Amino acid sequence: MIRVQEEDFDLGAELAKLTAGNAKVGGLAVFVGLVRDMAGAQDIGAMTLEHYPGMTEKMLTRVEAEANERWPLEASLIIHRVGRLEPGDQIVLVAAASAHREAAFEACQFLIDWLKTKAPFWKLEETGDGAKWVEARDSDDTATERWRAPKTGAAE
Amino acid sequence: MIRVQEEDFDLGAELAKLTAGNAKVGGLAVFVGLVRDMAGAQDIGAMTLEHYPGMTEKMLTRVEAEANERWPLEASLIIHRVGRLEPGDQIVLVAAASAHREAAFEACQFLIDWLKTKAPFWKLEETGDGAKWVEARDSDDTATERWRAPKTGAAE
Amino acid sequence: MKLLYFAWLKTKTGVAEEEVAPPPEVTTVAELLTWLQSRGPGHAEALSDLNALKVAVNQEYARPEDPVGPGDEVAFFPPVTGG
Amino acid sequence: MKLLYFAWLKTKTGVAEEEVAPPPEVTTVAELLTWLQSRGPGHAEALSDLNALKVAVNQEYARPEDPVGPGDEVAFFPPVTGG
Repeated sequence: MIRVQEEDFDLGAELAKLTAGNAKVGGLAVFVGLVRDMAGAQDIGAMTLEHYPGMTEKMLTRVEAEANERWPLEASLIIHRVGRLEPGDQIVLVAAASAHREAAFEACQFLIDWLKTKAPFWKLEETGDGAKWVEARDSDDTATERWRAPKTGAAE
Repeated sequence: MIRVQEEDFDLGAELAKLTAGNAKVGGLAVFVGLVRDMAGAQDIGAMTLEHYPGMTEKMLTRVEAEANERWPLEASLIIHRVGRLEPGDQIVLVAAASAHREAAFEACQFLIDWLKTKAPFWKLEETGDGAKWVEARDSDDTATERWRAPKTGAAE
Repeated sequence: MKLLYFAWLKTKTGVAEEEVAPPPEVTTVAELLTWLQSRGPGHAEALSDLNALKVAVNQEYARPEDPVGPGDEVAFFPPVTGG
Repeated sequence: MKLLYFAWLKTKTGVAEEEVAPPPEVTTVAELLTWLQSRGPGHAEALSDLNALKVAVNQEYARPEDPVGPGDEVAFFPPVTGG
């Protein structure tokens, strides 16, 4: 399941729902992204997440389907928040459940790597010098490269 | 922090405590191991986890310290249950929080790979044919091998 | 044709969304970009650095040689930074 | 010397814990294993397959050539299966 929302999410409740009643799940891998109070060298107060409504949901749905094709998942979840967020706030939740931990971990990393480089979200940070758009990290592109397979449409 | 306990743990509460008040955390990677109702080809009803009291705590403490030396972690947590568990029950929680997701993921995988091959826990499964000790998986040893570094004592 | 601008492309062009009717010889993303750069200094500056620019046609990532037509939704944005 | 047995080693030897006083020529893990195998058929069977056996001396993993002495706690168990 994928969700794009302004509201915060209840991490424990979301994860409990994901595996509830499915005893085929042996491993659940989870990543939570949070707003840090340091971006590069400058303290930031808060940030605003902008996105491309429509394209975001379409791409998240597609990458989740791709993860489910690549790995034998019992459940998966992507929640990404938009709007104004403060340091310590949760930004994103990615989770993958499978019979074995290797598939769960790999799918979870695939989803977050992909999301960091392809999903149309942009961070506007409030710094001491005013608002500033965050620049993309090269290391994120590198992280996504390793998942590239000839067959995949979602990774393009 | 490490804990070995019979009681279940509240996943959401444990994770919330782990990052509460620390806005240096940008990423939290989590693995939860659960009792599957299928082990190999046989349905299992439940299992009992035995461990080596004393050695378990000593080794978990050491591997957590090792993870904190290898990666710049803001927080880490290992909870492992012992005693009788039923399908769907949580067995283990491993979590690592860091400024960046790469360190969080790597530390989390290091901890669970290590724990699966070195921490003195043994699973006794209740199958249709009676109780049976689970055999170790070769793939777990392979997973641990990749973390081996000349300097490490914890990996020995 | 509906155009959308996100993040600093919106700031630089001064618009979030606009309806345009490019001449018929504009048939690709690359030609659309060239034509848009002539619409004013904001557009020229925002759309000049092709390395820092991503384009989506009908909500799919597009390359310079990909086709665009009158009914399309075309979005311009910088490399993404979510997650 | 305190000996501990876990998982199926406990089932096969029939003991979880025992105090033993090996002769003074028993100074290594390998020698202790050989001596223990002579203590009865349960011990012989449990301790025969060295590939399936892990040994810890004073709660640290030990190799066959590692020393053991009178005050030590020595544990025998199969490859671990937690997590």
